Amino acid sequence: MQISRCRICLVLLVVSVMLFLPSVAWAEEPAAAGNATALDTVWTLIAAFLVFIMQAGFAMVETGFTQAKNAANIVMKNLIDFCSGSIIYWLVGFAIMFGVDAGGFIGTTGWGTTGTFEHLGLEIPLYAFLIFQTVFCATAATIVSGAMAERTKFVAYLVYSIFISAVIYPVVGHWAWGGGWLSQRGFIDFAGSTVVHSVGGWTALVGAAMVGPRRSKFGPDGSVRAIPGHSITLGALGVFLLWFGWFGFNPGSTLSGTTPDIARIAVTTNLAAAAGAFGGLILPWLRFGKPDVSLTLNGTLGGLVGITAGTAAVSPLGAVIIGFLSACVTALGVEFMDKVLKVDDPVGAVSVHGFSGAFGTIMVGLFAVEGGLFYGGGVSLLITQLIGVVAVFAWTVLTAAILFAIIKVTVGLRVSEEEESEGLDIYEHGIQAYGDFVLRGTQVH
Amino acid sequence: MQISRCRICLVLLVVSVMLFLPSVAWAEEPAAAGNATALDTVWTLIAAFLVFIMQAGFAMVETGFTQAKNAANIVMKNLIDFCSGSIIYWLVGFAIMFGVDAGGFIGTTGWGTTGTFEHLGLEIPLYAFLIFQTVFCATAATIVSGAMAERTKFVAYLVYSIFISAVIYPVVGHWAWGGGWLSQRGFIDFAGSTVVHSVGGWTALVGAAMVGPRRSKFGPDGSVRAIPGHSITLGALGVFLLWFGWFGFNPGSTLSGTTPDIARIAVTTNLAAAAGAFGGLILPWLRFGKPDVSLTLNGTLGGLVGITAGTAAVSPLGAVIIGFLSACVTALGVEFMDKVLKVDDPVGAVSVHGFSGAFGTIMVGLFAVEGGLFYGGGVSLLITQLIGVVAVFAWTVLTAAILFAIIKVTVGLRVSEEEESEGLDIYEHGIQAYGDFVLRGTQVH
Amino acid sequence: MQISRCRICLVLLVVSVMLFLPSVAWAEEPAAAGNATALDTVWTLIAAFLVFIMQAGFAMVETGFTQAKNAANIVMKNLIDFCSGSIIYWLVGFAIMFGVDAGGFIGTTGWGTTGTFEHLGLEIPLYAFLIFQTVFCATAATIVSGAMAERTKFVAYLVYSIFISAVIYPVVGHWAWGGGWLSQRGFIDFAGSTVVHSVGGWTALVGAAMVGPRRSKFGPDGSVRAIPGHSITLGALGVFLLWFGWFGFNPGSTLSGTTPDIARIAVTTNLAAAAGAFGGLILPWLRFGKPDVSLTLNGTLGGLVGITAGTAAVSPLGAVIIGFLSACVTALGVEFMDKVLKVDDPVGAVSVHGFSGAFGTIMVGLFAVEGGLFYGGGVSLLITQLIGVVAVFAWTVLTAAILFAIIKVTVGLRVSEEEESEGLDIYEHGIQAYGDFVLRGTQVH
Amino acid sequence: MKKIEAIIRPARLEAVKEALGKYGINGMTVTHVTGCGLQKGKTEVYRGSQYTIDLLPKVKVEIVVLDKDVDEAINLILREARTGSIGDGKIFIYNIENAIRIRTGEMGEAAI
Amino acid sequence: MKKIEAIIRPARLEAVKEALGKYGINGMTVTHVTGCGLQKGKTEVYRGSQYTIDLLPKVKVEIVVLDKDVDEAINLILREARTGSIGDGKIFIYNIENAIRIRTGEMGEAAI
Amino acid sequence: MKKIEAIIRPARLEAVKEALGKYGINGMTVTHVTGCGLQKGKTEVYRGSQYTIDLLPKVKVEIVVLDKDVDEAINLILREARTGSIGDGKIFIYNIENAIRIRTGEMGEAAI
Ligand SMILES: Nc1ncnc2c1ncn2[C@@H]1O[C@H](COP(=O)(O)OP(=O)(O)O)[C@@H](O)[C@H]1O
Ligand SMILES: Nc1ncnc2c1ncn2[C@@H]1O[C@H](COP(=O)(O)OP(=O)(O)O)[C@@H](O)[C@H]1O
Ligand SMILES: Nc1ncnc2c1ncn2[C@@H]1O[C@H](COP(=O)(O)OP(=O)(O)O)[C@@H](O)[C@H]1O
Repeated sequence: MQISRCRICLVLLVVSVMLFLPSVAWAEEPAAAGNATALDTVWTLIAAFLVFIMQAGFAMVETGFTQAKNAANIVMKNLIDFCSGSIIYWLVGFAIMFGVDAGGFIGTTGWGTTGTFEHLGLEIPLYAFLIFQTVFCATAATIVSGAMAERTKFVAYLVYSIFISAVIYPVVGHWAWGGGWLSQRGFIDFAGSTVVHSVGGWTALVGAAMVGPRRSKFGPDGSVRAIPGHSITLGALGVFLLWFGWFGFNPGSTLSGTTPDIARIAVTTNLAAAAGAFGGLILPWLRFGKPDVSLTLNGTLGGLVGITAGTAAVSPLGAVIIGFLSACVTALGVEFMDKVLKVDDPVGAVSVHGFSGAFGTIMVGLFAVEGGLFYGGGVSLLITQLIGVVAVFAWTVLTAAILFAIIKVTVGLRVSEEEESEGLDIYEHGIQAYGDFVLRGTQVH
Repeated sequence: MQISRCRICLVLLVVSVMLFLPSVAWAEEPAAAGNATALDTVWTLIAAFLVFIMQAGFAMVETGFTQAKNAANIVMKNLIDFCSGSIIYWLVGFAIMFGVDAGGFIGTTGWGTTGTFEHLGLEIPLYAFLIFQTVFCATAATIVSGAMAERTKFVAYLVYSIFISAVIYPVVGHWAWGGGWLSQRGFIDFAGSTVVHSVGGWTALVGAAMVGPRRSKFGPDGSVRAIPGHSITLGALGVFLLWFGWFGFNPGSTLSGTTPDIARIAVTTNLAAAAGAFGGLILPWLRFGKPDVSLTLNGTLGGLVGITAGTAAVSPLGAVIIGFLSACVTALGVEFMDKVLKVDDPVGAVSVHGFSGAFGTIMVGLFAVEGGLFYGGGVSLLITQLIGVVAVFAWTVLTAAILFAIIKVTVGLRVSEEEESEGLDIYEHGIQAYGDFVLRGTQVH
Repeated sequence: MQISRCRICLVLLVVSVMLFLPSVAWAEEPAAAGNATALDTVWTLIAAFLVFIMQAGFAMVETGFTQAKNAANIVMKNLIDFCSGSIIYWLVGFAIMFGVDAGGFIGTTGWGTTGTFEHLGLEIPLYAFLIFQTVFCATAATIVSGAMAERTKFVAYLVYSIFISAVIYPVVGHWAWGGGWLSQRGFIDFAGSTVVHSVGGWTALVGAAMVGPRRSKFGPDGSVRAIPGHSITLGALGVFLLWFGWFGFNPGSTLSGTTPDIARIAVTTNLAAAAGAFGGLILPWLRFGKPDVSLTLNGTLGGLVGITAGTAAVSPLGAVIIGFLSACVTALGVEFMDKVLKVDDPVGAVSVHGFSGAFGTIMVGLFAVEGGLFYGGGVSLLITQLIGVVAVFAWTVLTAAILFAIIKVTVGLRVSEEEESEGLDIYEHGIQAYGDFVLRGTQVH
Repeated sequence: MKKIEAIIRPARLEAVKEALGKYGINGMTVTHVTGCGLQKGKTEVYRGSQYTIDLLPKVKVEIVVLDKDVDEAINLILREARTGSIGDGKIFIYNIENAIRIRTGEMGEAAI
Repeated sequence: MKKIEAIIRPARLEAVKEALGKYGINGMTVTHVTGCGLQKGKTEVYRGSQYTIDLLPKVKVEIVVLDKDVDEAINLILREARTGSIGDGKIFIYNIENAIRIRTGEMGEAAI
Repeated sequence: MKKIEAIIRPARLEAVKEALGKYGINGMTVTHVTGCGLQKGKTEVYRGSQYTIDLLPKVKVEIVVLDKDVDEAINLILREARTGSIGDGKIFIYNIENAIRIRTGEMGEAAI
């Protein structure tokens, strides 16, 4: 009886344990894991939203740094490249970037973002991953509009934006982030100094070179003429919006809100941007005698682009150094483009995204706390970084050249001389961006 | 003894279980549940903040699309409708919308957002729910300022904004979201294509019709004259800000960050906006020969408004279709307003929010993966959607007409001819929005 | 046997419990705790990002409220103070503010944000705390640029911005939030009406007084001349961005996303801002006959500044009252500065941040639900609040006076008369902010 | 050849342009100016301080016409630009010594 | 009747306007222009490239006055607009054949 | 003394200024104006409604020169401002009664 009492006790106990444990072990354990996944999802989505607002930042920087007569055309291009990118990336680009790998070069499954992406081992929903990757793709695409501003046909730009989102960017993305050969080699580009920014920057370089300079940019003797932008205020607003968005770009690239890394990434991002502003402030100040507002703004962006590769790998001090030097690269790059390459890039997109992106990616080989040369990691990472930078440069320049060449012979790349002189807004869109203001007309300097 | 040992064992075990389980079952289980609630709260709040920034978006679109002489007046109206709405909704509107239901028509308890709202079964704090609903209410209210811009008295607008936030919107909200008759009928308007946007849009229609067109809008022969806006750049910035805010508007309407639905909602929202831009790009391009910047911007918004009802119910492909068609509705709506109704809506608010909102709500009846006609769900959902759209139209038009009629005979609705001609900024506020710029004066076309 | 069976049962049960509990008690419990910390981290970071965008808000308000000829200079100052602040605060300010306390006055450890900050008892990563505190510091710093706008040398401002971020602000921060004497006394300044805003506001007062008024501000007879800003639109955009950022500033100051308080804080913040707009609308309307747009915008900010101290301590109704009265303080403060103090503050920074910040801090002594005079808490809290306000005023005015005096005799504080007349943009930066627009030239009223 | 310089209200520009166009005068140059005269400026309050906007927006229309067209052009402008309230503006008549069409180099009456 | 056209520094406009007003001349038309002359432009560097801002902001004040007021008006302008540095501007005097007040149709001296 | 008033295309301003400068004419006043004439405006569609932009941006260059420089100045302007398409603009010549340099009070030819 005692035993039987004992039995009853046992049964009761087992039952009681059963009653609690299910809600603990089978429901509760998943509850915590589920919460972690939910938090990762929320983090990734919010980061994606922040990256989205970078589109507004790009639009404001690019329009602010160019002339009033082309303002509507530029914001239109910025809007449309995001829209075509969103749709094309969902249909094609995502599959190329994250489909099942073929030869380390390209993804081959999941067209229309359907089918299984189990090989990615995602915790967060596929759609959260998709939207985050979409806004990244659109960032690469929109970089180009600034470099080709004030002379490129709208329809040509529309065609371009489809192809960069469908092929040029996704292939590079596959190499580095989609399980391709670069990721297998240990290439570190945490949030895309090279994968996103250099791809945009090099495409911008090719595009700007192939469309040719604005007619008033270079004198007959090759002298460089300044064509100041129409709103420094909007340009500065754009830089603030971009910086804001970068807090999604870099910390969000963990795809996880449950890792404490996000805090350090936010700090390195912020310090690099701040140091970048000083790079863009001080270097031109020393060289030309005055603090140049537009180069300080560019330098800030250069610092952000430069830290993007190593944001999770370097120390705060490393971030300051990388940010500062990247901005110097940007500022020198602007002069290099104008005075040496003679390629007209109205907003400095090639310098900010191309040069500083490549530079920042290489710097990871020096400053990575784990594996960087300065931290005793030897040169192997550095070499890997160089390989990555060169490979992406080669791929991008090649494909972009083909793309723009085809556009040139089909729909045409450049507007007419009259259109350029009187403004793309009125010719391409039948509108004046600032209809109530008296403008200085179309100046040729 | 063995038995007693057994007993001791049992006691120990029970105690040990008791020791663990409290911290597991009573503390830990709430910990995970508490975390889930906390995450839902954080999500809802951040979404509310994102929806808030839509106010800036509206202000920029509306001022950018209208004339420089009225710019200060418009941003002022945008600011003040949000402020009066915030206070009135907290005092009155929330109770009408979410108080204990009376007859399926109206809420009747909780004035001043006090008392119990237990019938809502909220997990998140009441105040999180309140702020989220407040910014929604303010969205409906602010839509109207654009349609009545450039000729409506400031004080009239102030009075209007109080009543839409106190009564017109909350009643509709109660029907659809507060347990009223529409929600009981199975009406699907996830984030408010009809509840928020159409309410704003139909009120805008009534307001714009009753205040009459701007003096220079229609020729004596009824011909339509274009009155271009003063800053396409700010208009575009506004669209980007609205799109950004929509990532709070739609995904946030889950009121839960722990559901994976938020990712899909973000994707459908984004795709519909992108497709909307193409709708606004292509249709006018085909009809008028050039890509119209302002209609592309409107189309983007039309796509966003259109998807808002079905964002959680349709597939990404459905979102693309709805977005594209909604934008076409917007673009055609703008012409319809001008050429058929002869109602002057300077920024296209009625078309974007009224027409596309209604259209998008109806589309749910076709495209909802569960219950939509195209997915074999029959016509019952479609009919419910139609009933909802018509009912909200009828209520809104009726109450708005009464409201504006009363305003007209009391404080007056419209500014004097001289004031309209020289600008509301200087007459109503004693200020010029752009004091340092030479303007083209006040043009009559 | 029965007993042994019983034993086996027991052993099984213990084992089974052991099997589950580890994953419940030792792993699961931390999992939930870890999730809570992760959520707190995410919340703090997102709040920091929102506070960051306030920099854009400040830039837009300050440039919008001043003349076009100085627009580039102002956005440049706004950018650079954030950048120098970010770096200096990381190197020096954070240690002074949060290092181990010395005498209740100053922190003394952790230079370069290194070493242990265990005494803070932070759950979230140190870097999350750092970035949040950095953007707060930068807010205090950037307030000053508006008050000293249109006449202060760029290099002087650069020097100033270093010292406020290194010393002036961190010491006050230590007093109130870093374990210093004010926090020990029970001083309530939840998110920084005094610690952040008044520090900025009083420094602005000293700076504006020491640099002297703009040459055209006061007539020879001491009469006050209006110098309207160049873009009300951008000013309004700035206010919306600031309000948006305030949703990080106040709710984020919990440093915790797992407390339901964040929802109530969001509501009190929003209501106070809305009521503030009405204060800035109604008071000048009554006094001068027209609703003044710029004072309404200022009033909105005044309401936000005023609620910041008590946002977690007062009821929604209390928030409305504080917000409204704070805005009245702002509006009267603007006149007081112009007409009594004769200190030229182009954007109203001293009134918004100094006066309303102090006022709002004192109001906590009346309206705090726990401890406030109106809720039966007696006068002790009120006295503490007054002590805090006075102490911070004294410290800030003293150190700011020394700082600006040193700047004056070294690099110089003020630009030349010619430079002021023709614009700082062209003289200090070699640029015109709006190169394509015909401006009204440099008007002296 | 005479130059007719009309300072008018911005809101009347379109009507003036149309009326002249109908009469056959299509060439003109338009400048956005500000002006003062009998028309009182507005005294407004900005942030608590009074200020006066005494230079009001006007449009200056310059038309170079043959002597024979002067009277009719003036009449048309008077008709279309008049509202009857103070601030309607002025017309000034100048003599012109010569006119040249840049495109062709034509001089005198042929250039107009 | 003469037209006095004064190109002055923007910063001197208010003083000129006030002085003329005190003397009884209230009517004028103001245009924001740019000009160059002896005053050196500024050579600045934008993004590493030099550019010259040689058209500096000026204000053109046009006043149509009776012949008898010309001298005094010129004196007032000279007094108020002069700073003594290069770039103070010029005054040009034109003959006016007729003036008409649009509001009333008054002609000649009555119109001013 | 004559005033040469040239209405030209904005894009030609720089060339005209340079050519005149080389010849020794440095003083000029520039106004951003709009104009119409033979040059057709553009009919555009904004939000589905047609509108005409018939006032096109031009630049008005005013140069007061000594009588002896008039012809050469005109020639230089004709050379630099001409593109051959409709809309190149006009040159109008006015007589000037007097010119005064505000800085010094110099009158007549010395003032230019
Ligand atoms: N003496 C003048 N010289 C040049 N412009 C004048 C003169 N008087 C008036 N104007 C111009 O004519 C405009 C209208 O003149 P005003 O005296 O206000 O009204 P009205 O012509 O109807 O009597 C002024 O704003 C100014 O631009
Ligand atoms: N020959 C001219 N024709 C027309 N405007 C002139 C002429 N010379 C000077 N100006 C105008 O007068 C302004 C001042 O002339 P400038 O020669 O620089 O200084 P100053 O008159 O003090 O010698 C110029 O910016 C220009 O607007
Ligand atoms: N009769 C006129 N009076 C004043 N300005 C004129 C006149 N005719 C033309 N203009 C100015 O000259 C510009 C060019 O004239 P237009 O007739 O279009 O071309 P073109 O001179 O090449 O024949 C116009 O935009 C206008 O500013």
